[in-house]
Amino acid sequence: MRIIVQDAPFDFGQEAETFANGRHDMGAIVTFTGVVRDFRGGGLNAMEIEHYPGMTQKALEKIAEEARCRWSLGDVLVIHRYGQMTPGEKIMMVATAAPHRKDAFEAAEYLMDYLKSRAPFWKKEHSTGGEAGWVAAKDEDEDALTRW
Amino acid sequence: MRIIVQDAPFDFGQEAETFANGRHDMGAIVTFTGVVRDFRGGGLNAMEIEHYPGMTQKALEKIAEEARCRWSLGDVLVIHRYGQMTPGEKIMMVATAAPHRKDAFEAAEYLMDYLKSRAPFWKKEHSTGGEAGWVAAKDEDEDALTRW
Amino acid sequence: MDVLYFAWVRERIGLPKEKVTTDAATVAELVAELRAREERYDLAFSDPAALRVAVDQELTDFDASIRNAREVAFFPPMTGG
Amino acid sequence: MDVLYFAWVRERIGLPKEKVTTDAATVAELVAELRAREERYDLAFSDPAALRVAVDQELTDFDASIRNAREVAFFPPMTGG
Repeated sequence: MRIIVQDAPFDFGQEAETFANGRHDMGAIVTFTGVVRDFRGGGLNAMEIEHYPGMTQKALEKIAEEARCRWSLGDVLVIHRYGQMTPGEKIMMVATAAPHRKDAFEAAEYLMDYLKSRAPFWKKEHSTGGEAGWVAAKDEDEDALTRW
Repeated sequence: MRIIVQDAPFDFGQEAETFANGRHDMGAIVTFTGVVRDFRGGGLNAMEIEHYPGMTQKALEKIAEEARCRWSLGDVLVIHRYGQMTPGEKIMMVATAAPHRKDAFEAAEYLMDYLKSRAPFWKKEHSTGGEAGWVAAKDEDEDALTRW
Repeated sequence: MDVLYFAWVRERIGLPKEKVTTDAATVAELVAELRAREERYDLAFSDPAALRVAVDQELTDFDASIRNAREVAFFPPMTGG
Repeated sequence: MDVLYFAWVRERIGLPKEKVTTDAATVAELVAELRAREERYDLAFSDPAALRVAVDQELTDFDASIRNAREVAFFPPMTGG
């Protein structure tokens, strides 16, 4: 299990490849990657992510441990960045390895649902016009937790 | 959309990286990779995959097109190998890109469920002891289709 | 028309593909004709519920018409992914 | 104890962290004390339903005890991922 919180970009392809390699007992690997999305038609200059340094790593570890309790998993990877990013940059990724695809998919979705609303990250959007605003949490993200 | 059927190995990390890059309008990328799994405690020498050359590409395209109709997707990738593989080798991958994570996850699971039971591939396991047997389709794989 | 066999159907019948001239109107009629030929066919088709069929490379069922079909393929349930 | 503020809570109060000496027994009592201090605190805490709290880096709620707490953090609902 690797949980990484960093401001530097990460190499998605390399991380996915490394995670997927050399496991002869895991038949299913799922990855999710979140990308900074531009506003419809452009206009996003940068995405800024603030986090709570003392708490972030622990919160992510707790979520990943919970996933390992609920599903039969061989391995879990979580990478989440903070700081300034531009459209197209990768914000974060999770990866799960399991003997069966159902476990790998469900665990990855669980990690994402909890990471969205229970890990201490906050997004701020900076528009090309110079305005900036904190991204509001969505009711649907809170609702997503009720399925687990 | 790329649908690839080949006997050669594919570079998962490179394919994932290429798929995920340069899309400023897609916030969510999901990949699934299937790996040849050894029998519990070893004993699998090789996995052989037979397919129906005239039909395979068309069947995969149809499944991918159906996914694009059902979910809001920016892109879909399917790579599936045939021929001889050893434990740890990657058999196939799918990738989906969508504005939102729910679409990317659901579409990837849909692709996998249909690809398992509706694309003309057949797996044969060759044990280290020299025995060989066709992998039987699982009822749960057929049942998985009923949720869509 | 071409008749194709895959996986253990191919192994039981002993060939991957053959030309068949038939008046059969449906897949089921073709199966009946093939079963009457030889024991290896009879054996391969003994449990139709364990088989799948594609006519001209589209999955279908045993009631399907094969009039004007160019290619009929028989195989066990698929196990891709 | 250390009191931390994140995202727009930090911006409204105007600082990320401060030392607070308090007899408050719960998060809610601490919030009442802070609101009574100055308008910027009152404004930042005006809608408690829009806020989340962590005591010693564990998510909790406004009824939670802060006796012996070393660190209390206030922030809006999280938006990771």
